[in-house]
Amino acid sequence: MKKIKKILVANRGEIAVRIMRSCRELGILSVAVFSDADRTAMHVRYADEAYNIGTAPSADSYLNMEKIISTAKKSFADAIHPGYGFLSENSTFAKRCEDENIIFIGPSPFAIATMGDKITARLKMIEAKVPVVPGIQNQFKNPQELIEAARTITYPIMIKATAGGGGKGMRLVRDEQQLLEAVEMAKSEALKAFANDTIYMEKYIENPHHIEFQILADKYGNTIHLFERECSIQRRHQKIVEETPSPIMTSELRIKMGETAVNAAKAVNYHGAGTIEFLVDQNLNYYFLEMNTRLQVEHPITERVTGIDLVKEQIKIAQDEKLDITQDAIKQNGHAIECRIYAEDSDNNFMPSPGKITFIQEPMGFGVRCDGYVNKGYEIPIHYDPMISKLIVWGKTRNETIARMQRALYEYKISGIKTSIIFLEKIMNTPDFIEGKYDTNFIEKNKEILFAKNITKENLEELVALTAMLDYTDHIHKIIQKSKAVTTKKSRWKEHGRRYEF
Amino acid sequence: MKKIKKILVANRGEIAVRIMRSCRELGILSVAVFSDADRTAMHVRYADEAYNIGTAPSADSYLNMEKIISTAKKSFADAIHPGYGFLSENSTFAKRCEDENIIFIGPSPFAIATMGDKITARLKMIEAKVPVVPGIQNQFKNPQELIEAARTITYPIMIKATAGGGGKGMRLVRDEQQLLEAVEMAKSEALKAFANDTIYMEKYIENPHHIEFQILADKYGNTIHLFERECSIQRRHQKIVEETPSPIMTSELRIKMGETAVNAAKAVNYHGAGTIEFLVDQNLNYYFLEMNTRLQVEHPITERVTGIDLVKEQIKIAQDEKLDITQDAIKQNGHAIECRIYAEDSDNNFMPSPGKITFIQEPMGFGVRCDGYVNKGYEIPIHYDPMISKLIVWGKTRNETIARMQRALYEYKISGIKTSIIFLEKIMNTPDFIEGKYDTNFIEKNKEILFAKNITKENLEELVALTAMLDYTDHIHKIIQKSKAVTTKKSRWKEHGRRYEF
Amino acid sequence: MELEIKINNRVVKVKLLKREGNFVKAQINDNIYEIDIVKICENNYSIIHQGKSHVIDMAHISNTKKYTAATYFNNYDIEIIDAQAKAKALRKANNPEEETKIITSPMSGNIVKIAVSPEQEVKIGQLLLIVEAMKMQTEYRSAFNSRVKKITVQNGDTISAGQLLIELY
Amino acid sequence: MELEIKINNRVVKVKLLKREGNFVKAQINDNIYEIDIVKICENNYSIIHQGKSHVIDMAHISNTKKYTAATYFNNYDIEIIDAQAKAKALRKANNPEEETKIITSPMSGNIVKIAVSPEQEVKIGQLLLIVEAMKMQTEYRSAFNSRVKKITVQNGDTISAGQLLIELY
Repeated sequence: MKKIKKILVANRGEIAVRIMRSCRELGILSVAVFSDADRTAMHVRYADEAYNIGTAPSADSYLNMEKIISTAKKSFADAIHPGYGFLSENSTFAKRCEDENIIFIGPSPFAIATMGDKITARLKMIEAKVPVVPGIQNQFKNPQELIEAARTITYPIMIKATAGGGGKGMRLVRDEQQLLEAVEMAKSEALKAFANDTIYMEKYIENPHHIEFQILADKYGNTIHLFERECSIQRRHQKIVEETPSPIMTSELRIKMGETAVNAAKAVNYHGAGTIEFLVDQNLNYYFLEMNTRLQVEHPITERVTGIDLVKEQIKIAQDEKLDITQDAIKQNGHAIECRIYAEDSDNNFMPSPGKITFIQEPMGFGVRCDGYVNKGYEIPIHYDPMISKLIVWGKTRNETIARMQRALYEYKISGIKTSIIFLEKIMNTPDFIEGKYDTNFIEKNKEILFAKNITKENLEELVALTAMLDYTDHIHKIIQKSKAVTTKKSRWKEHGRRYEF
Repeated sequence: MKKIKKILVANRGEIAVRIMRSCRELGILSVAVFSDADRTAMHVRYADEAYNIGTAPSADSYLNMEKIISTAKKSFADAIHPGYGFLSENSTFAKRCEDENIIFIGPSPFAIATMGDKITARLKMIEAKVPVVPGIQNQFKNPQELIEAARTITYPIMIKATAGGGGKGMRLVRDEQQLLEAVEMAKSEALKAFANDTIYMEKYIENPHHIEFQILADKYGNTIHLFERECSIQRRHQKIVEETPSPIMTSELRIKMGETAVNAAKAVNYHGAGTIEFLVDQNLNYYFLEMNTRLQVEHPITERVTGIDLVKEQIKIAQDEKLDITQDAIKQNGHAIECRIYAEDSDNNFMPSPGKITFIQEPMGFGVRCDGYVNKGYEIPIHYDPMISKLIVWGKTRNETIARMQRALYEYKISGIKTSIIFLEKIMNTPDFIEGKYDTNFIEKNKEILFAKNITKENLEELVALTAMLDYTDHIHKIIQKSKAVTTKKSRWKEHGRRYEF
Repeated sequence: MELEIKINNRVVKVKLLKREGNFVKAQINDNIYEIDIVKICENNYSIIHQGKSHVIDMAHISNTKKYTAATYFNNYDIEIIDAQAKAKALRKANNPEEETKIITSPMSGNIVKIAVSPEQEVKIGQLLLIVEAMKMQTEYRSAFNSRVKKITVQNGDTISAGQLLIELY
Repeated sequence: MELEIKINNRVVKVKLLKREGNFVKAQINDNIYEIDIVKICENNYSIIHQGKSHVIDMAHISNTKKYTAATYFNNYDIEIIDAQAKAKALRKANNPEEETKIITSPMSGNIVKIAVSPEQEVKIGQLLLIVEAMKMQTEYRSAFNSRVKKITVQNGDTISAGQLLIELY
């Protein structure tokens, strides 16, 4: 059994910081890597050591395997944690680590490769008697083959990148006319994101639930699941709100799906933390969608209801420890919801909103966890993911959790950029969400509520105008003052009692 | 059954904000009151409404009953939450609320008065067969009576204010020579803090554990306890670290003390949230110390292991609801520790350190709750308590909790004032604490570790000197620049690539 | 002291009547306001008005006359209207198409594709270029039937918010 | 460029050799340092030195030449020593008692008791006055056998940190 002493975190943003937190709690040193765009980022400051690995574009830095491996060697890191995204599901990278005698904190290159290629994964799952969505797993050689394959599945059809994840390289096609253009777009995105433009197509299940199971497995064949996460609320095929337990889950279905998830993981001799994603239709039939062979963005809601620190478990498994948790000992305690805070304009087709944070106030108090990485003055780079933080809230009941999330979102203030906070508040106030009656069609179905223009309370608008005037005149006043006396130090606002008459 | 719609919070600081958070989760409007010194404080901004109630000294504002009651009426608040400190254990105030038909969120005036007067409380407890510390409950008419009473108890003796709490009005006396001066000091402090200078004396139990039980009782006689809190780590007779479960607690003792605590509460027909404090000696004998008829500073550790929001329970009880929790249904889930962040100089006899916060970074992540109220730019008033925040950490085991607390304290940065953060880090690294072998003598016993001069790591000192030089020269440089061009907006630090040669 | 302020799509006249320490009396259109206002830190104001507590965040965008303001419940776009702004608005009103036939970037990002060339005819809805930011590609399409006058960026360029990309005739 | 800097009880000579963007080369006493330093926000610096990441907080106290600095593990008192500071130190060295026989307040607070009167004899350890701040009373006692020269505060006064309270002969 090896004891890991230093971990290089091959990632950035909130997940890099989150991993380093667990390292620190385990007494393990952490090494940050950063691109030119990230010198001032929090993970660089949080780590014990930090090394520049290249220019801003990911391909030159966070996806640069050789640079990352040489940095691990230079800093004497004995393990690499890939986080999610970037190299986390790259079997070549996992193999390179193995070859260099660096522990890759994740599953084997075989498991990554098998599950990472959607076509191989489907075959493996069918073999293991795990239900899958009807679809075509061939590699398509020409447009005609594509069109014919689509006809046999019947529309609507979902085009997916075999190396995909996070909604990239995905396109919904409702009729044959859209097919070729959609495939081209999906391929182009997939190539950019995963350096692999192979795609496949599946029957599109109308308005399913998107429910996933968290898996933990050690290297001795012990495999357990940590219950489900309901991830049906998505915009642009990307999750924005997740919760556990799922409002539609029954005890019987949970046991059945949990067993299926464990079998799916065992089919590839999985070890580490992983997630089996399922589509669940209106009749509670479920289908294997994919396995994410890494930590999931929404892992904290599972941590909160089970009490288990998943990053610590990943590290313990990586250093050949046996799982010390049994399936029976894990309980779902209370309810947890995660809201993802994106730097984006929800009212404008969720367009990204990079820029400089001029003010930030993060929510706190009982039952609130906020995993972010931006601070006042931080300039969010255009090069990476728009997710700037995750707000995870726990309550004894689902109702208490929703009320607490509303409270936490009320407290959360970020200015200088547009964020999803107000949109998330609207989701939390949507009757369908409050009643737990929603599926992946939620945003479309509730668009009138979610994209309604905000209604100004009372005469708040005029108070805002007055504040703007005061700020503006004080600003002008300050410039004038400065030109008179350079060394003046007093803040205009602190001179209580100073009199102005107009 | 009345439904509370609006609550006036007759307090300030972190506890006012904490109460308002639960109000918001319950859909109840909150009203803040503030002194002249607190216009910029967080509770004023967090509340739905805010009213000035007087000048900075507490006697004129936060202790001004009539002003607070008239503000409640003016704002149509149907209830008042007193928090802790200030008017929270003032039976006259509770009675005034009752008379004015405003719900006082706390126990009856009778329960407050009975438990608030230490002498009456002792008699009541003896009657209810609750074990008490040997002591004298007479009111002392003259010095001679005092000296003789002390002789019958035998030294060491603890002098306490009958109306006391929070360590104020307390003095330890080891021999007769110190007695009269100590009594005078205790009286003076008690008068200031509680407007009541009655004192009493007790046998001082050498190095006891200070363990308390959280009580919840509704108005229908249902009384439960929410387990213990270990509060033995104190400086200046004030708690600084609390944890639950207590490292010395056994299942049998927990059941016994829990039953005693419930009986103590029932003896005064208690309703609401309250705390029974016990002294526990080296042989696990326990004695009733006092009852705090209010929310306790350290209530969040109980919230964390039981999942119960105590402020919500207080409000539900106050509006005549029945407890919906039974004793059997409550479980202690994992372990929680609270560290109190004081604005004080731990290396200089814990002298208060008021001043302006120039930078603050609060800890976050899994298992961390930070209940504070200060922000960057906030000037901590000299008039009120030096506690500026509470850091509450949870883990599956005590060891994980300590490691997580160390990590959270590492993340916690406050500058501009001195705080207890570094002192708390030292406590978390003291072998006695880590092994759970400590009592109220902990700080004295470990003073060599706790008050050791910090050892500078590596050549960090020289890096700090270099940073100071750069900051200083840039500052000078900026002043010169400003005098040249007033409207220059670029920050010197953002001009990457600008070249300086010396 | 008096100023016109545009808030979202509405213009209000704000007249400061009195200012003494935190206390401000002002007239906004026909309403009189007496408020207690303090600046908590850069951008962040606490206001008490008739007992109600409000927090208003007031962040500059691009220049000192434009703000985005946020309360706990809403966002506002604000512009201070001075003589210069009035003149600009007037010019725009007289010549409505002057400023609309240019394509500017609403956000910073990288140009990943330019789908037209100078002098090319374009139709409403036709793809002009694709910008990538934060791993998302956004397509900019023409709002006019027109012709490309000038393309001011190249493939691979990093652009900032508000930057001119394409001019149409 | 060269400066003397007092850090805790030690004085170091800092010589800037080169500065280019984030990169700084400097000599401190006999050691050469090459660091990557950026200011994250007011007070807060991130430094990378030989791969190690440090965060240093650099807060001014009372004037621009004095700082309290904090790293994650330690606090430091810092003073920039220029000609003025050197002269002051020299004067103090020549006349060691000059500045020690005054009682100043280490913190702000309220005077709740003055226990001595002008010209009164005081002994070492004798109570001079009591200051209250944040609900805690602190007793100031004499460090000398001396006599009270002047009391510059009154009962009930609000005092600030560093304020002169009592002078002794």
